[in-house]
Amino acid sequence: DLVFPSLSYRTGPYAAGGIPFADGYADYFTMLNERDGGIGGEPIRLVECETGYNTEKGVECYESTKGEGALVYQPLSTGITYQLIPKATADGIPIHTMGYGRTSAANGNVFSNVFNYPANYWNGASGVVNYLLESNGGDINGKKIALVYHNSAYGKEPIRTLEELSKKHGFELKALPVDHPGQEQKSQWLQIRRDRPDYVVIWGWGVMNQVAVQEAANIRFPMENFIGVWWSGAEHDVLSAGDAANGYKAITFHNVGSDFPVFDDIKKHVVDAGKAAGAGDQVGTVLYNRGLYAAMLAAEAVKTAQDMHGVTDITPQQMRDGMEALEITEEKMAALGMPNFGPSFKVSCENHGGPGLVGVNQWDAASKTWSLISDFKPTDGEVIGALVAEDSGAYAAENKIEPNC
Amino acid sequence: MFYREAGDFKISYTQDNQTFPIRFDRYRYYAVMIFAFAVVPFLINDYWANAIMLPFLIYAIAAIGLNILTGYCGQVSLGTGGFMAVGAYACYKLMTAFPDVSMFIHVLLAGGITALVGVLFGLPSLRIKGFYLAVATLAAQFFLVWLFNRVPWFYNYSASGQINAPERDVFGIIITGPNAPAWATYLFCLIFLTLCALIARNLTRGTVGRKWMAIRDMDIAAEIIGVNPLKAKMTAFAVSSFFVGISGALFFAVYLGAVEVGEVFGIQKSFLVLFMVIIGGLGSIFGSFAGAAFLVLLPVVLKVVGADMLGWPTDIVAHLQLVIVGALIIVFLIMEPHGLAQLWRVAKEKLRLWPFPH
Amino acid sequence: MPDSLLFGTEVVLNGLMAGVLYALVALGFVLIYKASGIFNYAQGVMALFAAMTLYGIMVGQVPFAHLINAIFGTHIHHFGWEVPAIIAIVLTIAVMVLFAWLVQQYIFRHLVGQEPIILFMATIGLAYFLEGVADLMWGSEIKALDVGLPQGGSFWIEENTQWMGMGNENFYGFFLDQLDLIATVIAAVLVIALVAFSQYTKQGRAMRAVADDHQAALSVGINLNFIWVLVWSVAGFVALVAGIVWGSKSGVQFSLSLIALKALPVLMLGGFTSIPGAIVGGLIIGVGEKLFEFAIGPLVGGATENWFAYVLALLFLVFRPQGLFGDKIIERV
Amino acid sequence: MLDAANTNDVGVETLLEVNNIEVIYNHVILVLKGVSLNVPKGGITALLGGNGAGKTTTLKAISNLLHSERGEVTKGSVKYRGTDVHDLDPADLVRKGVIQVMEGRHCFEHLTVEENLLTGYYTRTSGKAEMQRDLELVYNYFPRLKERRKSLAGYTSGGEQQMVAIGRALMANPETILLDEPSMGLAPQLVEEIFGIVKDLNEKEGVSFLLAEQNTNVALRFAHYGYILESGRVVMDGPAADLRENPDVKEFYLGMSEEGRKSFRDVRSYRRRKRWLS
Amino acid sequence: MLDASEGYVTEDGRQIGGVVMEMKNITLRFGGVVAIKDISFDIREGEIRAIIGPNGAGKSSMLNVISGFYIPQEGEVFFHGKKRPQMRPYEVARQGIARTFQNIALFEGMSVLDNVMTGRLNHMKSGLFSQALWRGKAEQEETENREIVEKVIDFLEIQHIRKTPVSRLPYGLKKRVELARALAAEPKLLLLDEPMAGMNVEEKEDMSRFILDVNDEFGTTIALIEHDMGVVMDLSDRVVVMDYGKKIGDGTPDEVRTNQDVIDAYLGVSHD
Ligand SMILES: Nc1ncnc2c1ncn2[C@@H]1O[C@H](COP(=O)(O)OP(=O)(O)OP(=O)(O)O)[C@@H](O)[C@H]1O
Ligand SMILES: Nc1ncnc2c1ncn2[C@@H]1O[C@H](COP(=O)(O)OP(=O)(O)OP(=O)(O)O)[C@@H](O)[C@H]1O
Ligand SMILES: CC(C)C[C@H](N)C(=O)O
Ligand SMILES: [Mg+2]
Ligand SMILES: [Mg+2]
Repeated sequence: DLVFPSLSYRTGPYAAGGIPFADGYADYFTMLNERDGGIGGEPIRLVECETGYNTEKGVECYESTKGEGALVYQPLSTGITYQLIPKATADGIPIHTMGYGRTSAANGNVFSNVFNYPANYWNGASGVVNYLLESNGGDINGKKIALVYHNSAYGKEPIRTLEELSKKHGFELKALPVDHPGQEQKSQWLQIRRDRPDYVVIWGWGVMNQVAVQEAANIRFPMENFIGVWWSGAEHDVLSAGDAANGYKAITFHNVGSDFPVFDDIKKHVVDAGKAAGAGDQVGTVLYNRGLYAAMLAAEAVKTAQDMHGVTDITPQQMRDGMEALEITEEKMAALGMPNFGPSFKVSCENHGGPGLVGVNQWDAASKTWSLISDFKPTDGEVIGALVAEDSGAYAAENKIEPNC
Repeated sequence: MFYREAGDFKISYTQDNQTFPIRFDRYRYYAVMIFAFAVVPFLINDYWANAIMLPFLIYAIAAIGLNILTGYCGQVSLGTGGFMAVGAYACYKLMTAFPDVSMFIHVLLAGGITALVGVLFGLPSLRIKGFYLAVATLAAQFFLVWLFNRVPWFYNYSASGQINAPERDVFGIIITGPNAPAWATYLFCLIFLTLCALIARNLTRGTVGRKWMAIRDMDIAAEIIGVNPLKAKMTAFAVSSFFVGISGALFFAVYLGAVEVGEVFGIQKSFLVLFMVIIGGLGSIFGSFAGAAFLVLLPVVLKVVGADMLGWPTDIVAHLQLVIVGALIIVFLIMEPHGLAQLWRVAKEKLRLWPFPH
Repeated sequence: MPDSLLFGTEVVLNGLMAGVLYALVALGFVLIYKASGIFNYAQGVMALFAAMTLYGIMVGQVPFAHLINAIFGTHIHHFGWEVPAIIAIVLTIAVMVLFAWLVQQYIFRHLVGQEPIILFMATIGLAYFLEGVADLMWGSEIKALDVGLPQGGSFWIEENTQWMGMGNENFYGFFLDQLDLIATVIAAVLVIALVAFSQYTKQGRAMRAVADDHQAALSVGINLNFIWVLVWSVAGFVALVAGIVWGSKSGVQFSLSLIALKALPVLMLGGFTSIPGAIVGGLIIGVGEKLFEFAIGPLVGGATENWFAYVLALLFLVFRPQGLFGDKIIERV
Repeated sequence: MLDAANTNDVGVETLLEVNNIEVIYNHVILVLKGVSLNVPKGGITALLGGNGAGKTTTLKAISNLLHSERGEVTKGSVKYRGTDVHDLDPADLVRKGVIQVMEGRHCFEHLTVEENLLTGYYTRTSGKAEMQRDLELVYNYFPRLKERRKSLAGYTSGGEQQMVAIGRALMANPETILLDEPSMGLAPQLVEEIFGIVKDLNEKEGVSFLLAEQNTNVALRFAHYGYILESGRVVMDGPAADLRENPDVKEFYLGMSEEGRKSFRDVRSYRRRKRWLS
Repeated sequence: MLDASEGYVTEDGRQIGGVVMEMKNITLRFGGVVAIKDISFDIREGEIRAIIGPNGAGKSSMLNVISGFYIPQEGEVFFHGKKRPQMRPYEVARQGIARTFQNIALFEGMSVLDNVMTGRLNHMKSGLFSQALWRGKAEQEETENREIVEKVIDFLEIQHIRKTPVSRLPYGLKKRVELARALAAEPKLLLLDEPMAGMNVEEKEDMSRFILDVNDEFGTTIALIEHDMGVVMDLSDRVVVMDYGKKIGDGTPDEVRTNQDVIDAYLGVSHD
């Protein structure tokens, strides 16, 4: 069988985000099992392990599942990812950190077993800036942008890119850290109220998101000018602020809503059959879709690997090869019942990061829905490429890693 | 009956001062040591090492450290996480600055540096006592974490602020990094734990230990009969932090390999180690082992039983795990407020009297 | 007025408000500590549990639905009714009283006379337990709590203070959150009521006696069980208030239990045993940390609030080891 | 052993009846090995015995305070007015009229002297005026307390604390008082005074006493009946007057020999002497 | 006899030496409470000096002043003829002053043996490192001091409870352990605060014997607070009487016994 560990977190401070993602990830595989009998005839076994967003538990989960022939890890935590990169590499198991984790892992030359397609944090940062450029007719010189970020490895990721971009485009960047868990942000928002930046970008997770949206509403910061990273753009992040959150934006690398044929299958084979991973009430939410998307990409990589190696019960090593040769096309997605769900792209040995296309979502408080307001657009490869090369180069030097390709 | 000490005579005070004055205990101790050093390394695999033994060994070191401060010297500290972070970052800086020096030295030095920091943050204990001190040590906890997060020098200017343990060795055997064999990491930590336990035992049975306990039990009386409170408390902070620093260094370098300070060495860690000490038994070295084992193993066992064997949803298992751990803590306290160590002592006393009830 | 002064004033005002919010949590700690010498680590989780229960009752959630569904394969979630906020609050209070009784009956009754650290440990066990139960009972996803408290900056204050800027373009009037203002009123009422209770009533005196010496209290006929159920109920009520206020701000979810960490420096500064101390401590901490972040934060990279509160409290303690208003530490031989 | 009730020459009714109780601490330490005693209504009963004989333990077993010290009554029964009070709350026992003054004072350190006294009034419901009156009564007995009424009890001297502890019990207007070493640490004239108060209360108000004392001399002077405890067993009992005359009691507990009181200087040998049981 | 500056000879023929400790015009206040009011007295080498007085008279406070725990607002303390600068209590202890406490201050969490061993702290010098390794000096020192402590334990007849945690001991034994702890320090001056409270006559006799023997065998100077007049009159060489913080009498037991002020304030009736 095909073993997919799911290092999920359904408890702890970040459960609200962990639950829908884990549900989506699990439900897609359940659907494949129910509908197709697995992938290429090989049944799928999902091994869920609760991490509580805690690195030690993550290690325990990794160690206890890797022996079962785990094909790919998707830990949904930057901390655990950093943990697993060396271990999994040594064990020859691939890791997929979709839109999180170590950005410079996009360099497949150094990080042979780590993949972060289709987009990473630096794409995200650049995507935000591009969007602002676009809405300002290409000129944001002299504009003030405040970055409210989670004071952790995760939150610090975009800073360097944004700094580079601010040099390039002449905007003024002000970074405001918020400590875990982020319940108290009065100081940061008073400062924003004083400084009156033109835009506020938020890089948050967990309760920090709700509080930020609420505080922004409190100081009546115009929501149109408030943009979150893709981890700050789920329904629960904005719901508690009510109408005041209307117009808040967040970037994304995949589509939203449940308007895709695949959801009919999910409903039929999973939810209605009583096999949903969670309560079944998350279907179609932003993070559910992201989990679903991650599962779909994994399943496609399995198919690729099966084709490459001519076996159905693939090994982690073969899975890695499959991921490296993964190609997602419009036709493929349409065939899966997910037309235009995400960008089409192709992974290569050098580039584990995918195309880095970034779209923008906007929240409509009246209908309580997110909708895509800007298509998936390319990001500043020049700046990002240089940064990736620099950071991965340092890692390679420190750990004496030979080029992989 | 089952547990004998009759016929076990001591003819000198030196003998009476032994760590295990009772022969039966002594043999059991030798057996455990032989098993741990000579048998386990051949059996151990990645899972046992990384998921169970390493955390157990390392937490046991931290628990011994905190037990010295809290259990023996009576100074409740919630800064353990912060001090572990000092050990980890000191070790990291040393490892990257002197790649050719043995890991053994690095870890010891990391402990030493932590001891200095510990003394610094221990100073307020001269005036502040009890729970006030406990809360005051949180200042150290939060400040240290903030500092390591804030000052890029500590994490060698890496983009994310994470630190990663590069590959290092002891006498050519790789100890850190992903290629370290399970048995080597296990033995490395075991050696440190053994050393720490021996030192702790020696200190606590001698003058230093008695000074600590005197301060703990009644600080005013202690001062009046001649204990210099400043010195006693500061040595406790130093020794305790030394151990905690070692555990932090091992935690980072050998166990996790990569660390994000706020997440790994946050306040939760301080609480966790404190729980270990209290559940195990304040003022007992054996208790530190028991507490660490209990809190490392219990969640794993519950997870294995609930999720793997019974196949319940992981979230329900995780919640039940909280419920059960919480309930067990309470039940233990009601049964025996002085921890597993005391439970063990009472059991021994009962065995000694067996089959008579008193 | 110059910018810095205006903004400084605004920071101070908001610091005061933040302080009140911390004090709301700290009050619960003080009550229990005062009455039993127990440092109740579970206070934060109690706030979470109370808020979750309130929400669950309001929307008619079936308790333990997830667990029931998992065991019996059913699909129940809601009763299908909604309960008005006021009634839900009353019901939640009843739940908290029941909780207090259970805690007394099954835990602290058996731990009478133990050392403080042991009692502290028991509350830690309780915190774990309650957290697990809360999640099992109501689920761990975020819940948007709305009991009808207004939110957002107060326009009125903003408009009526704009003149203070004296034409200063950058000044828009003082910002004060309505929710915070309401919290201030609630906190003031609570503090006055609680001070009166503990200082001037027979039960209050008994409560303080219990804190000093369990055995002696028993020996003069004070019913420890009753006293403890009483204070835990009141502390549960205080937790509910804190849960409502904080939950309205950030939704009801796990992190709510971490607000306890914000209350600790307040406690330490005000004194573990003083109800007015909780308020004064809260105000000092609130203003202190906000001002520090405002003035010094930018120079050192920000996010100083967490540790600064503790360092500030520590500095106070060095001069007054029992906090500002705490009971004297009696040193005699 | 003798049946104490029969030899009782004071009371008619037996208030408190302790029947062959056994107490174990920490599940393993057996301290009382079958103690029986009776406290008659209106009598002063003394419980005598050396250090560690188990006097305090007996009193705590009666007032149900053992629980918090991890002690347990494993055998026997305690009856008050004929009903079993074995698993009553200490508070309920106080309501029934039995109050204990604990060994080692146990004042509420952070309460003032006056507040300490008022806690004694906790179980009573007869209103403010009576409370004030009783308070005055206690201050009459212990004028020193009146001077220090506003001080925190934690700061008062050892003897003052002892007065607080006794005064506090008096405030409960009890029917029976279990007094554990009331004379400890008190100045001689105060010892006399306290026993005077005991006698007073006993005679005027009819309060019964069970009195654990080391100061055998005084105790036997005021008590009606006495029990002598050694290593957790009652080794001798009888009317106080008889005990006072018993030569063994005289020698070991009153420090008198044929020639009258010996000087403490002249006690040459301090080897343990004869014991009834050990 | 008393004012001979070179000491005096007691009735039973012991030679008492010069002044060891002299308190000069001590005044101690706690807020409004004056615990000690302008008191002066001295303690001579080798004598047993009693301090008596009603409850709350300030006796314990006086001992606390001697041990450096209370710092008097006024007055001076002379030790061996030299004025004592302000000192922390542990420094006072190092000068050879040991004591017991009125409300037993044993270290409840430790065994009797360990408690008594703490009495020898000031005689043990080995460093942290040597102790950590338990080699050389530390071990040897531990054994040497253990021998001395065992002597004290034998002397006070508490061998059988050597390893018992003190929290389990009855009151009277605790008092004896406390005395053992003080004796283990081999003090020059021993301060005893109500060592016989809560004991019956037999036990008091034992305790008296211990005190006398300590005084005899080691020549230890003893200051003693006690409420049992029999004990005080029999044991002590000289007695200070305090009342409401003031000194109302000072002299031999016989002098004090007949002092009318003392009878009024304290004794009530004249004791014999
Ligand atoms: N909490 C306890 N745990 C274990 N043993 C105890 C405990 N309390 C008392 N004991 C033991 O019980 C025995 C009787 O003690 P108890 O205090 O009743 O004696 P007592 O007659 O009151 O003596 P004293 O006159 O010294 O107060 C003693 O040997 C003591 O060691
Ligand atoms: N630290 C303190 N703070 C305030 N008052 C104190 C303090 N220490 C002692 N006192 C007061 O000083 C007075 C003398 O106390 P002290 O303990 O010296 O009396 P004592 O003579 O030893 O009495 P006793 O025989 O009852 O032990 C008492 O009134 C006491 O309340
Ligand atoms: C993985 C994501 C959900 C973001 C998360 N905060 C992290 O650790 O990176
Ligand atoms: Mg007793
Ligand atoms: Mg005194």
